[in-house]
Amino acid sequence: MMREFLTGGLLHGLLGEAQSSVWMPPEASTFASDMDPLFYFILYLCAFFFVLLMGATLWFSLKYREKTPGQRTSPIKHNGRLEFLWSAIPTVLLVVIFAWGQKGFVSLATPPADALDVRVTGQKWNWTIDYPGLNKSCGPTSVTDPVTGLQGLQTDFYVPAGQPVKLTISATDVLHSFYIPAFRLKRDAVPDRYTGYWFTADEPGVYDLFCAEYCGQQHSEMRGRVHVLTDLEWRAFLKSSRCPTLNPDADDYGEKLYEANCKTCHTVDGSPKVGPSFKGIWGKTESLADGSTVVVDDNYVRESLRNPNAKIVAGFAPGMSVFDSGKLDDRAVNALIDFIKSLGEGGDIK
Amino acid sequence: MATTYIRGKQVEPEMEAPHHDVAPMSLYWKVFGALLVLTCLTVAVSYADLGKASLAVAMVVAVVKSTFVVMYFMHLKGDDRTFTFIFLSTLVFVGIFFGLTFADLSTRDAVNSEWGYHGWANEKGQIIERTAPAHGEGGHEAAAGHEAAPTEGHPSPEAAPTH
Amino acid sequence: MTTTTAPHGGAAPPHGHDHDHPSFLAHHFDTPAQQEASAKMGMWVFLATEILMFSGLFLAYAIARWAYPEMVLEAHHHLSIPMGGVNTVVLITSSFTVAVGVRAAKIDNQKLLQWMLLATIFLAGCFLVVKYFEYSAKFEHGLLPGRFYTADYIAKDLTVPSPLGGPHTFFGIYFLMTGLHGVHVVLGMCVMTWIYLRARRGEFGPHFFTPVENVGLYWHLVDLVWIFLFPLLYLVK
Amino acid sequence: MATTTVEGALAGAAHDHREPSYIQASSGLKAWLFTIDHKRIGMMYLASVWTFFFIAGALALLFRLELLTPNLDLLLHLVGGENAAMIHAKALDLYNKLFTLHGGLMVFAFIVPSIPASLGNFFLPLMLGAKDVAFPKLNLASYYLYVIGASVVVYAILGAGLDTGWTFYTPYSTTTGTAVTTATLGVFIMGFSSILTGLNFIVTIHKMRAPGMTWNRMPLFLWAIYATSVIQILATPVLAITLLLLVMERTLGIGIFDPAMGGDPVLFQHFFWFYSHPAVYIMILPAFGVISEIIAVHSKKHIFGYWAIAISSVAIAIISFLVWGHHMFVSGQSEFAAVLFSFLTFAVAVPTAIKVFSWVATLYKGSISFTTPMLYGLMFLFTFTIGGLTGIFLGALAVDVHLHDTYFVVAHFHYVMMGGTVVAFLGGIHHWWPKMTGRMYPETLGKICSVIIFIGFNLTFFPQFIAGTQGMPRRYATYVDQYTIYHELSTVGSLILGVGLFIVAIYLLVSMFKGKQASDNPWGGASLEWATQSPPIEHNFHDTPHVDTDPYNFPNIDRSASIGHH
Repeated sequence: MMREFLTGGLLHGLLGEAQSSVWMPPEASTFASDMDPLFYFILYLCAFFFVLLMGATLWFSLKYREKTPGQRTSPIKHNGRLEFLWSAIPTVLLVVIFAWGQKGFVSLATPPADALDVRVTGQKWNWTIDYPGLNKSCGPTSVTDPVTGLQGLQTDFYVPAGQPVKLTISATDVLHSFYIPAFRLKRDAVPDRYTGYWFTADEPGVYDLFCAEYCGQQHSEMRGRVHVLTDLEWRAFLKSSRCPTLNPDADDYGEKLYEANCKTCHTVDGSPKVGPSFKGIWGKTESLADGSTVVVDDNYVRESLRNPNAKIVAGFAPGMSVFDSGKLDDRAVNALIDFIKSLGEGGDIK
Repeated sequence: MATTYIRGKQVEPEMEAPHHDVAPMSLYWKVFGALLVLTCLTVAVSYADLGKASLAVAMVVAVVKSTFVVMYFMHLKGDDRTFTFIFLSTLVFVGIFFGLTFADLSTRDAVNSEWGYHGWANEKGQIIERTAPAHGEGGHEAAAGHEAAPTEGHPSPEAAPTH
Repeated sequence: MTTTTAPHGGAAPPHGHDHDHPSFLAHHFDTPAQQEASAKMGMWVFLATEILMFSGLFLAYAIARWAYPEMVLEAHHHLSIPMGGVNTVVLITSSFTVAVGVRAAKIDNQKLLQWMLLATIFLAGCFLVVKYFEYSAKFEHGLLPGRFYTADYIAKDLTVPSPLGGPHTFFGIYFLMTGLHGVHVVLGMCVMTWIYLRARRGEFGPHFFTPVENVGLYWHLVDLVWIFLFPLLYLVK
Repeated sequence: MATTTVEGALAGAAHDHREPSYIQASSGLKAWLFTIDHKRIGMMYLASVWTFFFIAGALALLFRLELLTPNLDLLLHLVGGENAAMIHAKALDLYNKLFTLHGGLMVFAFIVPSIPASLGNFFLPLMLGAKDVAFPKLNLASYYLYVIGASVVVYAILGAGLDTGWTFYTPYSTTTGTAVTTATLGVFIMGFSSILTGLNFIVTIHKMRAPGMTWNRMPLFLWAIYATSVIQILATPVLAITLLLLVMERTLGIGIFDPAMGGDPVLFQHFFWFYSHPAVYIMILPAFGVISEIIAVHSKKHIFGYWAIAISSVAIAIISFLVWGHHMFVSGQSEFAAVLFSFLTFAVAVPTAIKVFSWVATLYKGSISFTTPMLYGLMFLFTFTIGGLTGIFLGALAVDVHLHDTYFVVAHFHYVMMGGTVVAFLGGIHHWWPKMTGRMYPETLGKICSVIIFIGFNLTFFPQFIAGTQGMPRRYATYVDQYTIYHELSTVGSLILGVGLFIVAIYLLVSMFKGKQASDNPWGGASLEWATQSPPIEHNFHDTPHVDTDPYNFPNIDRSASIGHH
């Protein structure tokens, strides 16, 4: 009871519940239920001081407004005691807020031993989530984006309720940030480096997943859904065929690679998007931005993956991310080339 | 030059022409000689294989040389104290810049070695096995010989597992 | 114009306020001493900004050394210590000559002042010539910064960025530091030539030598940066 | 010529023979463009700074209108393209360029030079009792550096466009095809203008004070400008080297920030924020100075806690260099550094709190006249306090994990920047308008506009706090429709705010020519600038005033019941 009261919980309980939906999204993780009391504690503290200060300003303004010109005013210059009080009290309160804030933050970095290991990789404009132990990999699936009405890519992230999950986040090209408002958690995805946090989702449901670090053109559409599953649903998910891992031997390996990496910028129906369409591109002589031409063959595709800005097709802007051998090994590149070949030859179809 | 008095208190003493004490030529020669000697010293020391200490020695010599230049050639010695204050406070801010940046860089592995890992991917994109820096020295002195070298903890000795 | 009051205010100042206005005193300053003190303080504040700018590069060097100690130690063998040493001596001598020049201005020895300024400009020129040879040696061996790093016996080929933490980082920082320092040497030479021309017209003397002193201060700072740059890049093992 | 004491000058200035003011001293475009008179340079800065404010402000209105609906409905029509996907992609690019232009221009071209360069340039020598700044030619050079730098940035953004945000984070800024190099060159040049202005002010304050004006007889506006100049001197060079490294990274690929070449993007954030956090104090400290002047003069009462306010300005200037890490709590920085920066961030909050409490205490037992500047002063107390208090949420580590890079941050810095600096700038302009132009602004219209701006401002940015806590991320062109209500309120508010600011600009311009004649000291101010003609003569004072009281000794302070001692 005491702890509840001390952490503003009682206050939060009395007032908070009523407007928890006004300020905060639903609390869906243990970290959220730790963090919200601190948020409300700061909120009520600031509201109290703000009302005090604005009340004083309003009252002084009205009481001491200039009634007669040349009206005498008090010669008070300073008051040592008052000035000490209004320096010491804020300092003490701020130190309390600091101590409470850092406790929750540091605990994020020490996951329990039995946490489910999940690897998150952000690349230009979608997330890929791998479950190393469970042979599952939830890549971006194409879906009609409810906001823009266009074909977009969204990732579905499945998480068991009540079980700690350890996220190890990285990126392949630029900075992204894996942000789930309902869990109150976010951490930047930094290329060639691992960052991360752990959480326990305790409210089954479907929540939003955003990218919170500006990453270019479709930063605002790098969205996803987080599905917190009950035990029953989680076991069903493990057995289901959803989120298959990319199986290099399968014949549609090339197509799966295309969907995971190329689909956001290159279409297969002939219409150019951020980059040229792959339909009928194989063997076609493309005119480049610098006037020269190149025949689309193995070497051109391989070079465009390893060093994208080398030969850019006329009319398209540079900015494609680098797919070095770490992201797409030679086998993956060959599968991708086979897939492009299968989209029609000879460049006869515009 | 008349001096300005307000109610008997002299205001802005430096308002009247400061007398320029011209240092003897011999002082300049001595400082010049000292600088040359120190340069030869630091080059000679670099050939002796001191390993880790070579940085510290080089920095000490550089600081001594720069104090000579600043005190005598730039006349900071006999000059208005505000210039010395400006010079030293700049070095303090350079120290802050170094210290707090290294506070982050050198403690990345402190809490969780895998996430804090300052892993550098190699050509094939895997995080290469990165041994802790051989002699774990942190940043060196700032541009012009500031005294407090920022001290940082050693990054965790064991290397992170490769993936 | 100057307004000075007798010790107890009130009384008329001892002499008219429009005493002969020395040619070099700007209209908004009250006394030459105030003008000199202001100019010198302005110069010292400017030196503070220079120190802070170079500190950014020294931090980049420190971080490269901290992250890749082997790379820095191995890569800096390609820098020729003799050339660096000669440059250090050249800069220290030029510092000496400009200091003597300032002293000459104070004791109204116009001849010595002009010779010293010329000597400093000449030594700065030598510094740049030595640096030209150093740079051309680097260009030949392909020890260039970043993606232009083609020194074949270290990196394989250009398409794949040279191995992580490869020497390209060290040479990137080397060229940045010495390059920015070189730019400051050139700027120093230009300003000193302008001061030399004014000295030939006899503008400077014991009562007015602030421009010479400020150019001297700037030049000493350029020398200071090199005093730190030389051991860090060339010598330290 | 006997020296006139301050009281003498106050009483005598109004009626003796009127020398031609600095405006009438010489006319013609050449006389203005090549002037070295700090007052003219201040006015030219005021004109250029406000032009950039309205350019960047108009663009903010454009994408505020765009954000009215979750999808890119407005921008889709402005952009051509073959098919829906291509049009959508181009519209997203345009949105990114718009918010980068808004951020870049506002930060570098408007708010950093706003108060110090215009009001600071104009009033620093006047308040010091000096004839001009220490290096007038350098002052003109810094104005031209500012104009050249700003036009290079505008050229870069209007030409190839810039879509990295004003923060230029790598590796995006080193891989994108847009005009990053040109824009950084522009900002690099503007940085020099900032350094030179700071240098000029520091030397002027140290060396050119009127006889008798010791440090505790200096107006608090000058203390704030002094603290700002110290930050400008110590922080801007690091921005110069950061931009140089960024350009070298883009062109030569030296690999300090590029992870594939062995660099670390978080390192760029350290370099960048070492300048940019002190830069936000460059933006707010002059506003504190203006507010100290306005509240003291318009409540005709000695400022409460002179030394507390003066020293807290310098304290903020120093501590502001220790706290930059709070921009990077979730960026992959080490936990140790995050905790260290969070603690230091709370240290910088205390001096700001002391200032706000001292201003409110100044109102106590004063004689408050609700002129337009005073309305802006009181509005500042309201909006800046909200801005300051919301900073505490972002300083607490656990809360920042949720709120970082959301609209909560957008609302926080708009409450501090616009609610703080722009409101104080408007207050300062109205407060000193009679002295600058010799004419009065229309009082009633001024009051009405300040209320419109107050309502418009709060309606625009308060809903964004709630959007932020609900999880709406920053820099989003399209958003999920649960945030629509907040964006609708915010867009309506931004239109009201736009109208209010536009009317202010119009009536100020008109009042420069048609406003009624202003007396030399309309508000009964006691600092030196009120002791000379309005508009002031070319070399400021007939004869150098000497000072023997502090600048807040208003005539109607009741000294008989002297409770407070000196």
